[in-house]
Amino acid sequence: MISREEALDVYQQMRTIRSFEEKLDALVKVGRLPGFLHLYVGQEAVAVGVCAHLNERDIVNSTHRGHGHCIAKGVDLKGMMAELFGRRTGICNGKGGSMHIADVNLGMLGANGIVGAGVPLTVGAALTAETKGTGGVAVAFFGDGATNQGQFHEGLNLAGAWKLPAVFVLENNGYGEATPIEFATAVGDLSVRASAYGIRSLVADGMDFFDVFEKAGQAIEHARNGEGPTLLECRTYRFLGHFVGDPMGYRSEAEQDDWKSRDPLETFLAKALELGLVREDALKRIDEQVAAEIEAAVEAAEAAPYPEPSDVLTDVYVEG
Amino acid sequence: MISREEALDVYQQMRTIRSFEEKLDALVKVGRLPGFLHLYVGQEAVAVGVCAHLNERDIVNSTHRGHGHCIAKGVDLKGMMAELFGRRTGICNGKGGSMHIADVNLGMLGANGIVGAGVPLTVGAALTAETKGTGGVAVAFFGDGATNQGQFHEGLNLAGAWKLPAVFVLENNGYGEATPIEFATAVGDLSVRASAYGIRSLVADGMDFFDVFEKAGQAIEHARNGEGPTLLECRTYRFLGHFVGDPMGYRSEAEQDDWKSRDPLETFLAKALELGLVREDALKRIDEQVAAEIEAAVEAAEAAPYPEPSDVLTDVYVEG
Amino acid sequence: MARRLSFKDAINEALFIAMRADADVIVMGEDVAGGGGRKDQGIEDAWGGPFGTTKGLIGEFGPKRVRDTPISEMGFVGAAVGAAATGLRPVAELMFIDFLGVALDPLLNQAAKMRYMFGGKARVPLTLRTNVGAGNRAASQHSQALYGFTVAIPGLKTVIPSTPADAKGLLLSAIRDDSPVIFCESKSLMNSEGEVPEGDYEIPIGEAAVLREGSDVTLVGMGSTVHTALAAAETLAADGVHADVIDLRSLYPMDETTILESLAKTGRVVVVDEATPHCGMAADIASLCADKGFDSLDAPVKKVTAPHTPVPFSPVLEDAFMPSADDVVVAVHEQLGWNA
Amino acid sequence: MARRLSFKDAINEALFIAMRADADVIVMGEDVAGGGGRKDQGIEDAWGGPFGTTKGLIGEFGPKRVRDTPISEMGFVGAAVGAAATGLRPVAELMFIDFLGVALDPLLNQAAKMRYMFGGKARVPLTLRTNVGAGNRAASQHSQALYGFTVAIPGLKTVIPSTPADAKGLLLSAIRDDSPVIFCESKSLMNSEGEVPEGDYEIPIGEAAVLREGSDVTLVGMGSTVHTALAAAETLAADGVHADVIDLRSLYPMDETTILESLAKTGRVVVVDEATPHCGMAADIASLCADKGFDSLDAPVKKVTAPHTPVPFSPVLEDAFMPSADDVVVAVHEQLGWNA
Ligand SMILES: Cc1ncc(C[n+]2csc(CCOP(=O)(O)OP(=O)(O)O)c2C)c(N)n1
Ligand SMILES: Cc1ncc(C[n+]2csc(CCOP(=O)(O)OP(=O)(O)O)c2C)c(N)n1
Ligand SMILES: [Mg+2]
Ligand SMILES: [Mg+2]
Repeated sequence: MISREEALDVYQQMRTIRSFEEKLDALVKVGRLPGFLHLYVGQEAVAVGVCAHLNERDIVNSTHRGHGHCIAKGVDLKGMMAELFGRRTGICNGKGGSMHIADVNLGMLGANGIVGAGVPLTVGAALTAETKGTGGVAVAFFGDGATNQGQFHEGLNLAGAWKLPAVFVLENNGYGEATPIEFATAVGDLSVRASAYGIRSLVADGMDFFDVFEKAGQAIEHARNGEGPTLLECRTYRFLGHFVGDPMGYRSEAEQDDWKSRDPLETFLAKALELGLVREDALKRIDEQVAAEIEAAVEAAEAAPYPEPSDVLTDVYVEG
Repeated sequence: MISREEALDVYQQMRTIRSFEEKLDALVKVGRLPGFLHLYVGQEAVAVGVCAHLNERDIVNSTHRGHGHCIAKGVDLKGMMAELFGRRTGICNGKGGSMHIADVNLGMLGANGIVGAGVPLTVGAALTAETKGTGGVAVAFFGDGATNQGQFHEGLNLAGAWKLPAVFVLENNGYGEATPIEFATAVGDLSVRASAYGIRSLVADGMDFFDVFEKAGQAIEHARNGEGPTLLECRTYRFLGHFVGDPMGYRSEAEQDDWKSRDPLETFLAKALELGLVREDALKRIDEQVAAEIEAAVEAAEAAPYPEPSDVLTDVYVEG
Repeated sequence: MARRLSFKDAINEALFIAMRADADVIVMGEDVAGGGGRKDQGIEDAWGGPFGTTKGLIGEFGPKRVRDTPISEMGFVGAAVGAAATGLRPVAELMFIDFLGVALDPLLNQAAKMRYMFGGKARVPLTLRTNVGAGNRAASQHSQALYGFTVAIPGLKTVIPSTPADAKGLLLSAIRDDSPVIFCESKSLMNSEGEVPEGDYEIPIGEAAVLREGSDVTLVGMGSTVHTALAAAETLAADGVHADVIDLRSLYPMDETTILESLAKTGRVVVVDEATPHCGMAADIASLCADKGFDSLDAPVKKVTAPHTPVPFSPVLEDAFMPSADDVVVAVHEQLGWNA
Repeated sequence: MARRLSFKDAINEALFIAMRADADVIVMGEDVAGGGGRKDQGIEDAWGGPFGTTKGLIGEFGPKRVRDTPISEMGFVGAAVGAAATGLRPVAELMFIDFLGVALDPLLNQAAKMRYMFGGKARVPLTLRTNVGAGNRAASQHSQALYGFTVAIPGLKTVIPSTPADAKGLLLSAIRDDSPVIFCESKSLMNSEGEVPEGDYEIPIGEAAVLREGSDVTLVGMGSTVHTALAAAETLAADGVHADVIDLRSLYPMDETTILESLAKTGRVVVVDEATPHCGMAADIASLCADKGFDSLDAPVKKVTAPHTPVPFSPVLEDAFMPSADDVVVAVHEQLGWNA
């Protein structure tokens, strides 16, 4: 169980992700922001519940839907915002954008525009941890759609064969773009795929921070103790479209409403209040603080300089 | 159960594969034959047990170890031998060689030098069968090593999702080149991988024709009836090296002897004799006939013309 | 009769025509039907691919011929190859050409080589539609112009139209070709419009088009850079420099004759390609000119391409990354010695 | 002190040196230890890769630093990339370059682009060793020379030695380079021998070598075709035609200066490459000469390459497929007008 202090942190992170994403949604819709954005709203409990167990030695690989993982891993909000605005002050100097947002120094090895590609990278990070004895673990986040990729298969099998300190967090939100998971595979329960690699599996309610936190804790502890990798399936839902602008004709209102009634922020609040972990007034302060921080990040980003056109040529190779 | 006539056919095919491969082994060792050859000795019961259920509408995709599947699918022996000798009269006009031996007209869609690549091709052949309603099924043969390839994963999943008339025959001979399967995956029982795709699995004793025949029959019947794909694992062993010339230092004599005591030809004979399906004298005639046929094929191949150097340029694109 | 259609609608029309004409033509790819007909939820055809090119197909041809695939490029492209080799005529969609990273083997080692390896016995009438190029702020992994890879592979054909009319006619040719064809659709052209003839017609694979005539320099473009070349030609004309503008259309087989004839007339050639410079189409065409066109050359062969870098995200950087009409003009000026 | 060593033994020696010098260097690939140390069966190091290049490593460095992988190229190359980005210096082995078909994404979209996409913050000191080229009767899927693909990818470096001494020195440079390097080993050279210095030395990436000097024509080769070029130079010399023979060694970054200086002297260039002709190194070098070397050119730039076909199996066909010294001589004769 988490402490009161931790509970406030958790709430702040979930709120930050939510507000960050909603802000982006608005900015794109009025044409203030370029690029293809895949937003994380609805899945906050997963990123925060997993990353709460991680420290800077630990490595995270993310997906096209990566802002939430970055925030939960502690990536600087201003740097993220400036990146999305394509500014020189961006966390990737404006070269990466939403799908490649990263902060290697913090162990955030990048969002990734290639579905499934973060899985082998995570295996590699776990290999480093094991070979060098850093005590770190490596975590991959990926979607249900990604589990049909060869890279998922090869990566999980390799991690199992080598018993590496890795955790594979499957965020099953039921869809890959417009295609429902039932169209994409005949297996009903994706977590059974762990057994194909002789590794452990756990299933968590991805809308419930506490459940994710507990199961992720088990998986990460196993990894740290040298007991090998785990596939952790978190059942969740994305509240917004696949990307900003998605008309979403592929899923019914009823289905959406049903999931929205289990909003992870509200679910967290209800439980945390019940357990006496948080107080309403503290939350309110956080809400205000977060809103101000995001506003400030947008302002700073919009005021920041663009890269020079000649910067296109730098950072291709390591010099010297 | 098979008839007496069929039993003779089965014996003849298994004997042909065995003798064909042993002949090649000898030819390479004296330098009469070029190329890398992967021989099928020890696994004969699988190819023959599966292909006994197939007809010309049905499609087979094979591997680098493909001669046995070709013979069982009815590919012309002379054409195969001439191919291996690189002659113009070869079944692929000398362009394919051992790793690409094929006869599309017979539904033999090729050996394949890329481990795992035959699996999606098989899914495609099954898709044709289903879409055009040909009544055919498609069969992929592949090894234990291939099951760790992304193409295996993606192919099986797709066949499951689309419920296609396909059978995936896993020939588990315990090794991928020199690497034992226990090094390559943490899963003890490869057949459980079927459950990761929501498809059926069956396990057969790959040294026993009758067991393979029975299980393959079930799988193929399911496929023909529109009940979807099956993963059929046949536990077997290759008696010779990974390729001709392999020093085989990676496995013990004891292990080899153990498996050789379960030689699929002898196992078949013992049972068939016991069941009164075959008679010794008929078998002897077959042995002689096969030996003569293979000798004739070698002679014909060695006497056949090489392609013209200019043939290198033909058959890249479909003309006209 | 021609009407104005967008590039993506021209592609959509070609797919309808091809599927009506031949029951063996099927379409497969991620979200080509966008949920593939969830009739139970009253949803049939929600998406039609990210650019809407396959919209409406499932309604007419049903879920057996219009198949949403799992996100398994190697698997479904491989399946399309297997289907093509056994009697179907599949049109598979690789959402972005960048995903060749997870779809190469079925093209490189299977589709391209089957006919050859099998001594001419196989036919692989596969069409792979895919989206290429930069300009959409989609950054490094969704903006590449990797057709140089498919051109390099013997056994494949590669085409890239620059107008809606050519898109329609080339796609119909590609689908009916008995060899595997990679059909590239330039991101920046998807919403462009042009006159498109009605009905069924084919633009032959292997024929370039001369879009503008001039005697001073030959500009060779492909896909989006045809328009870059045309814009440059316009600017150059104002200074009295007249350009032949060639729209390559087919990258392989390439219409060497049209290029060499133009070069014989102009003595100068600039290749404009939005791909990066090494081992790509610009080098390929330049090397043709340096060999078979050598006697005609009055000036260095210039390549105007993207730089040897990944595609950056920031609009400022991406705009700098993409070859511009100005870059072409500068290259021609260099050939004329005007910059010296 | 130099001794004679085979090409493959020179590679083996470089691996020992690199692993002794730096504990972060690990080796991974299929059968690199051939069963990875089955001590229980008294088996440790049975194979060492199909060419024996990794033999003995597991004995000295143990199974944590010498890792047999499953047959999962995308997975273990991707893992090598992830390991490189987090503090190891992996040497991964892709048994044959043809398997890029199932290993491309980690190179194309990850290793090559990470540093750039992340604004210069990542380092990916990966070395990928792989076997290239024809001549072993291994047919279409095990004989390609696909380095044009990796050269085309910004963010990767690609090298290909032609002698055992260069193999050792270039491999040491590659392993110590902080960018990802593709290290190509020509099949037909693996058993060739040459003088190899003892100890630890590096051949810098990006520098070509001039192996023979002459003033009439420049022959550029890489890997196996360096020897083709040398043989052609020998034949040409007998007729009084003297060739500069350049061993490119690095395909990217390419030593443009050495090529252009030679061309300035000779006025003629023939590129010899065992890859197929389109969008490959031959085109790349020819296009360089047609641009920056244009003023020096006295004759068409000739490419001597394999034809635009898959690699055939039959020895007769494979021999016809591979570019020969005779083909080079013919090309030079054409440049000299001797065939007319
Ligand atoms: C290899 C690859 N194939 C296809 C795509 C296009 N694409 C981007 S996101 C996406 C859906 C991914 O679904 P899932 O893994 O469930 O993640 P989610 O979007 O639901 O978070 C697809 C198909 C891609 N980026 N990479
Ligand atoms: C994609 C790919 N990777 C590696 C190889 C090299 N190779 C050829 S056969 C083989 C072993 C295959 O093992 P398995 O699938 O078990 O088949 P078996 O040889 O045992 O019949 C390997 C690694 C290859 N041909 N293709
Ligand atoms: Mg999803
Ligand atoms: Mg095996």
